[in-house]
Parts: sequence; C-alpha cells; structure tokens
Amino acid sequence: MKEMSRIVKTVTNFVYGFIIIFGFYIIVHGHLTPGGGFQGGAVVGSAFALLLVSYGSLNSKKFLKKDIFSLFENSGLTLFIVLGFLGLGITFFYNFLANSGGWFGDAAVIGINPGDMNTGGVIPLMNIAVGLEVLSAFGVILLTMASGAEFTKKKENS
Amino acid sequence: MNLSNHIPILIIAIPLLAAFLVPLIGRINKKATGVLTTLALSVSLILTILLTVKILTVGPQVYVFGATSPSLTLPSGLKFPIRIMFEVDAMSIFMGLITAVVSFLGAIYSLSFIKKYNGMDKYYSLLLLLTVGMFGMEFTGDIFNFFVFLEISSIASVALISFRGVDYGEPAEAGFKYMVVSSISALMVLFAVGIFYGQYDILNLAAIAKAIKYSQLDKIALGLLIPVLAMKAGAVPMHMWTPDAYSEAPAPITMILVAASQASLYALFRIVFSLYNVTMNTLTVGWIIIIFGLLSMFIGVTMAIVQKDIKRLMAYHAVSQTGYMLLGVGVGLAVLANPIALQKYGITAMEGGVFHIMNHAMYKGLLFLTAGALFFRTGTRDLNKMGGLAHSMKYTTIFFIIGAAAIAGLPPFNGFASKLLIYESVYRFNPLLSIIAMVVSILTLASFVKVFHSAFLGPKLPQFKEVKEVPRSMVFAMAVLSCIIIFFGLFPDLIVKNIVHPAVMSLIEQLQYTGTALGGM
Amino acid sequence: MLGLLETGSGFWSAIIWIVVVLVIGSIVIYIRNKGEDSYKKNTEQDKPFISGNPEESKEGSHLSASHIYWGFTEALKGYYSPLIKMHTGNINDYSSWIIMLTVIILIVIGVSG
Amino acid sequence: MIGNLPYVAVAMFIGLGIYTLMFKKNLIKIAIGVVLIENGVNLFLITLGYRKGAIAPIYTQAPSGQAMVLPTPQALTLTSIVIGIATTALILSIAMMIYKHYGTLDTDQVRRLRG
Repeated sequence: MKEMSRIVKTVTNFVYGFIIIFGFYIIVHGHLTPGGGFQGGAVVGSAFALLLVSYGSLNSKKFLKKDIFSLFENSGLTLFIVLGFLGLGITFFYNFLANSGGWFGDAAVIGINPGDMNTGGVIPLMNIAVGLEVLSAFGVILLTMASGAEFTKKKENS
Repeated sequence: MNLSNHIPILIIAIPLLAAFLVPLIGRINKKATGVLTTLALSVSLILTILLTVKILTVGPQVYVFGATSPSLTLPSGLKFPIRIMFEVDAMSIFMGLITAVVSFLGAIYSLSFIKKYNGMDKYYSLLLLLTVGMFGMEFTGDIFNFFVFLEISSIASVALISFRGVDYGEPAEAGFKYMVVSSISALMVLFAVGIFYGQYDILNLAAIAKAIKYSQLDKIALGLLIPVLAMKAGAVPMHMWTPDAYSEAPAPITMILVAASQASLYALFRIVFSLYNVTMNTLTVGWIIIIFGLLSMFIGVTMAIVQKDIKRLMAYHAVSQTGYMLLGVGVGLAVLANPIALQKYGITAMEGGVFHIMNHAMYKGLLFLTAGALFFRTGTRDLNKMGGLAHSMKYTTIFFIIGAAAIAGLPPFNGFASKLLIYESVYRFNPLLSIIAMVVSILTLASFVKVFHSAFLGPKLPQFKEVKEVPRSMVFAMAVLSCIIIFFGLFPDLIVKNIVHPAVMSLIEQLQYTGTALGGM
Repeated sequence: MLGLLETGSGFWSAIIWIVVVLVIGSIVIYIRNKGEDSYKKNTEQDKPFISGNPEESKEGSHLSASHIYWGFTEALKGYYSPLIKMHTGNINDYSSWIIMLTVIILIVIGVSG
Repeated sequence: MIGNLPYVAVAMFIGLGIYTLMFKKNLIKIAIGVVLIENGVNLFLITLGYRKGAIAPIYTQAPSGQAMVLPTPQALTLTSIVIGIATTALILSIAMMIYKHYGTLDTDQVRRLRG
C-alpha cells in the first residue's frame, strides 16, 4: 500500500492518540459499562489500521513492529490463562478476588450509581489481558495482510 | 485443594497454557517448543488415563467453572443450571483417551517431521489448540460451549492444513474449502443453540435433555444438527472436504484431524442419544444415519481404489471407515425404542460401532504416519513415482503391513474384532447391510494391496538409492500405535468389556446423563 | 477365558485363531519341506518363464499404481465416470451439497413426525 | 406481526448468505456469504433476548425493578462475533495465499484438488 495524502496523514496524527485512549478506556471499564477487552482491543486495532492505511505499509513498519505485537499477544493470552489457574483453589476461573477487600475487591453497588472501579475481582484483570491480546492480534493480522497485499500488487504489475 | 477433583479441567488447561507459552519459549529457543508441547501433552495423557480409571470405578464426573455448584438458586427457591460445566462420562472419556493418545503421538512424530519448515512455534501452538478444541468438544456439558470448542478446533485445524500454503497453492486451497464448510456447520450449530435457548431458556445439555418435548422447533434443530455434524465427521455426500484436507495437511496433523472428525461424530451421537433419545422418532433418524453410513462405506471405498495420491487414497478410506461407525451406531439408534431388539443385537451393534471409532483412530493414524514417512524420505505422495521402498525402509514397511491388515479387517488385528461385532449384529437387523459392509471390507483390502505393491514392492528404483529409514521419533510414534493395534487385536474382550460397554451404556441411558449433571433437580 | 469376545451369535478369539494358524502352518511347512525330487538349485528352473521371451530388466518391469485395477475401473466405467465427475473440487458444490442434505433431512424429519 | 420483523430479517440474511455460497464464483464473495450467515445467526440470538420496553442489562445505569433484556444471548452473540472475526480473518488470509499461487480468485479455477 502507498502512503496517502498530507491531509490524511495530518488528521491521522491528530486522531490516532484519542482512538487509542478511547480503546483503553473501554478495556479498563469493561466491568462497569458496555464493552470490555475484545471491544476495546478492536478499537485500538482500528487506530493501527488507520495508521497503516494513511502511512502505507512500508512506512508504518517503522513504528508498528510485528515482533513486539506477537510478544504482547502471547503475554496477554498467558496472563489470561494464568488468572484462570489462580482460581484453582476452588475451581478453574473462580473469581477469587471478588469481595475480598483487596485489589478490585469491593462489593458492587446495585442501583443507579457512577460506578466503582475497584470492583469485579479478576474480571478487570482478565479484560486487560484480553484487550492486550486482541489489540496486538489485530496488529499482527493487519501487518501480515498488508505485507501479503504488497506481494500480490507486485505480481499484478509485473 | 484436592487436585483429583480438578482433573477434567487440567486435561484441557495444561495444553492451553502450553499453547500460549510455546511462542514465548520459541523466542529464546526454537528446539524447546517441541519438547514443551510433548511434555504438556504427555501430562494430559496421564491425567486422561487417571480420569478414565476414576470414571469407570466411581461414575461420571461433573466439573463447574468459576463456582462450586452447577446451578444458581433464586430467592424464590427455584434452581437453575446456569453455570458453564464439563460433564465427563464413560463415552466422553472414551473419546478423550483417543484424543490424548493421538495428539501425544502426533507431537512426538512432529519432532522430526516438522524440522524443515519455518514457524515451528506457531505449528506447535496450533497443534495444542486443536487438541484443546477436541477435548473441549468431548467433555463439555454445555451446548454453547460445544460450539465454541468446535470453532476452536476448526480454526486451528484450518491453520494447520494450510500450514504449507505459504510455499504451495494446494494446502491453501484445501484450507479454504475446509474453513468455508466448517463455518457453515458451526453457524448451523449456533442456530440450533439459539432455537434451544429460545424454547427452554437454558444452555445446559442435561437440562435441555430433561425438558425436551420434540416440538416443531426441536425437529428443525435436529434437522440442522444431523447433517452438519455428519459433514464434519466426513459422511458421504458431504465428504468432499475430507480428501482435500487430509491429503494436504502434514502427516501428524492428518492423524489428529481423523480424531477431530471423530469428535464431531461423538457430538452427533451425543445429540441424538443424550439430548433427544426416545422423544424423537428413533427409527427415522436411525435410518438416516444408517443411509449415511452405507453411502460413506461404499462410495468412500470405491473412490479410494482409483486414487493415485497415497494420502488422498487413505483419506477416502477414512470416509469409508466412518461409514462403519455410523452403520453400527445407527442400527443401535433404530432399535432404541424397542427394548428386546436393543438387548438382542442393538447394544452389540453399538459396541461394534463405538469400538471401531477407537480402532480406526489407531490404524488410520498409523497409516497416515507411514504415508508421512514415505513423503518425508521421497518427497512425493504420488504412488506412480514410488516403488521398491521396502528395501530401504524396513520398519515403515512392517508398520504399513500391520495398519493395512487392521483396516482391511484381517484377523488377528483389531479391525477384525470391531467389524465382526458389526457384521453379526447388523445381520440380525437387516442382512443386506451386513453383506454390503463385508464387500466394502474386501474392496478395502484390494486397494491397500495396490498401495503396498506400488510403494513398497518391486525392485529398488534408482531415484530412491539414497533413501533410508526415518528418524527415531517417527519410528517411535508408529511403533506405539502398532503395539496398541496388536494388543487390541489379541484381547478385544478386555477393551469391549471395560471401556466400550460402559461408553455405550452411558449413551443409551439418558437418565444417568441428566441425573449426574443436575444432581436431583 | 482371556481374549474371548462374545458377539451375540458366537465368539471370536484371536489366540485360538493364532494357534490354529500355527498348527496348519506347521503342517504345510512339513509337507513343503518334503520337497520335489526333480528340482535343482541354480539351474534354469529358478528363472521366470515368459513364453520363451527374454526377461525384462527389474526396473522396467515395475508396475506403477495407475495400471493396477485397470480392468476393474474399465469394467465399472458407467459407475465411475459420474462418480468422479461428482467430485468437482468446486467450493460452491461443497456448500450446495450441505444445504441440499440439510433440506432433505429437514423434510424427512418433518414428514415422519 | 411487526414483532416478527427481525425474524424475517434473519431469514433474509441467511438466505442471501446461502445464495452467495452456492452461486457466487469469487472467493472473497464466498467469505462475504459466510459473514452474512453469521450476521443472520447473531441477529437471531439477539432477537431471542429482546423484551418489549426493557432496558439494557447494566446495573450502574438501571433504576431498580425495571425489566431488563436477557443478557445471556448478548454474551453468546459477543462470543460468536469474536469467533467470526477470527474466521473471517483466516478465510481472507487464505484467499490471499490462494491468489498468490493461483493468480485467480475464481472458484472454477481454484480446484486443483478434485477426483
């Protein structure tokens, strides 16, 4: 893919940070509002897609590294499954942090309220793990497909 | 913390953890990935054997995720089974044993087989995920979870089938075809899940089985589930993906794919026996499955005779052998509502069909591994280009003879024992079916004679002067499978009495299945 | 007895089968070892007899896979040619078969009640 | 009658998807057909959980005592969307690999494996 015009690149520079922050907001508030790891990760992934499209696949290779994405992907997945293992004292995936008073351990308030971040037990942690996995997986998929498109383009021209 | 209660989940969780650790380890040391995979799958195998012993002595096991009880008690005192859970009974663990053995041997075989390809860490990660998907399909007691595991296994297997697609076109083509048909099937399963949920507000298999009324909507769900699961098992006339996918996947993956399609077969049996049981018209559904079986047996074997690609030929045989299982269990299903006939020959037919699942996984796995060994040394799968390989690959030749004799149903190997059970019981149901089954067995022998003659016999060909025996890990995997085949052949009664009979009874007795999961609700 | 599989109408035992095969095999080997008097080793009796024609080279006489069962497939051409034509390898046909089978089974189940 | 409109949409989605799978000759269009069926099934699941006049099942925004739509079908749909993303990405990547080796996306050409 070729890079796009200066207008697109400037707008991208303005916007992509906000999109990424919005994605992370969705990830960390997954236990309070609609959303969660996958949705937030997909939003962050869309920021990567924007960068990739506006800067072109060759230029964006400088700041979007497939190697780092795949490292984050695997660590997110490992974190998720390790959280499942930690509940093994009762059963697998048991929410051992909920209502314990420690990390994310407050009891949830029922009714209309602004929402307490410090509830939910392991669910916020799992959301973060899933979000990390999904955003980096989107990065890997986008970069792989872009490099594949590079090849097919070459073949068409030749 | 009593670990023995956690065995059902550990069987799945350990390969899952390993699947995510493998790429991380692969950054440091490429060689350690294979070792880690083998280690995780061996732990899984040992746990499966422990769980088998426990289930056969104590009874079916229920494992609930994230809570201590499978049901939620409402303030009004009404109990509702809402938790995600595993229910492992004799039939599930029977399939689990097959999965554990096959995936463990597949990983060992891969240690040498996959060395020359790039992306080893991804390969092992996907292999572990495929195993997880298969185990999940077999153990789950929740119909939506079944859909999730079905998709995990099909996505992992598609990625593995098209693993060589970076360098060649055909694996990518086979992967595409399999992906499309398996997504259709998975979406139909999801649609059926939606129908069940809409009617009974429940996703738990046992709870649905208890509430099922066989209304119009249940009929639609059954009509959606039977063909798509039969398709995933490779029944004719929806078998076309089987030869494509089996022939293009790397040999150890093909062996695991055979077990994966049997997991779908298990799901089909689970749905017709444990979910619907006698509420539906068992004669009609039984005959549908029998006709699937007959078509699979006959068309599979006749197509196999004309093939020139060794793995494609064996894939058509896999279709044809699936027909035997469908035939045996279908006869059992057709007489399910008739207790006298069920006692007289129905149970025996089902024992034959279910025993054949295990036998088939073993000998077809062995045959695919020998085909992989030939490909590993000669670099071709075309039978026309092979010849005289018995001179240089002595172990492979012996293993091939064992596998071919077992698949053709020659005594004293294991294929004969299960086929005999099927012939003798099906004969009392309908003699014609039994005769067709015997003819198919003869044709199977004929086509394997062709393979044996054209690949192994004859003078040593000049282009294969350099060929030598395959590496030790591949020989080990094939030797273990051969030992299992010979053991099953010599003592079929041990297996049938101790593992197969409880499995069949757990399929037939619906009340036992629902009672264990719901605990007297 | 170990290894005795009841099949409902009889039984099967691999061990008895092996014993019987060993007994018959040893009788056959005994008879074979008595030998034929007129046979002499390393004479022309060892060579294959192809109506007096010279023997082909070993490499040239290897029969490749396509030639095996040629007569079988030729005789059943009416069965095989539509069957092979059915396996088009076209993904549209794969999905069509699934949809068609689903419809047929839905109808069968609906009619049978 | 008007309450059944979503089911009509489900039938149309699935019907169009099946039509695409059976008659369209382009691999990318086949991927679109799979996605259409998937959307139909997802819409079906969501519709099952719908109750008239009910609100979204979020505790921090709902007045107490108000009827909520069923959250389980929404969880199922979300799971199926996630799986659908993986499926679609895989189908499209494999289609790209096929194009790389075959130079075409026509299903009549992409059939080296047959017979």
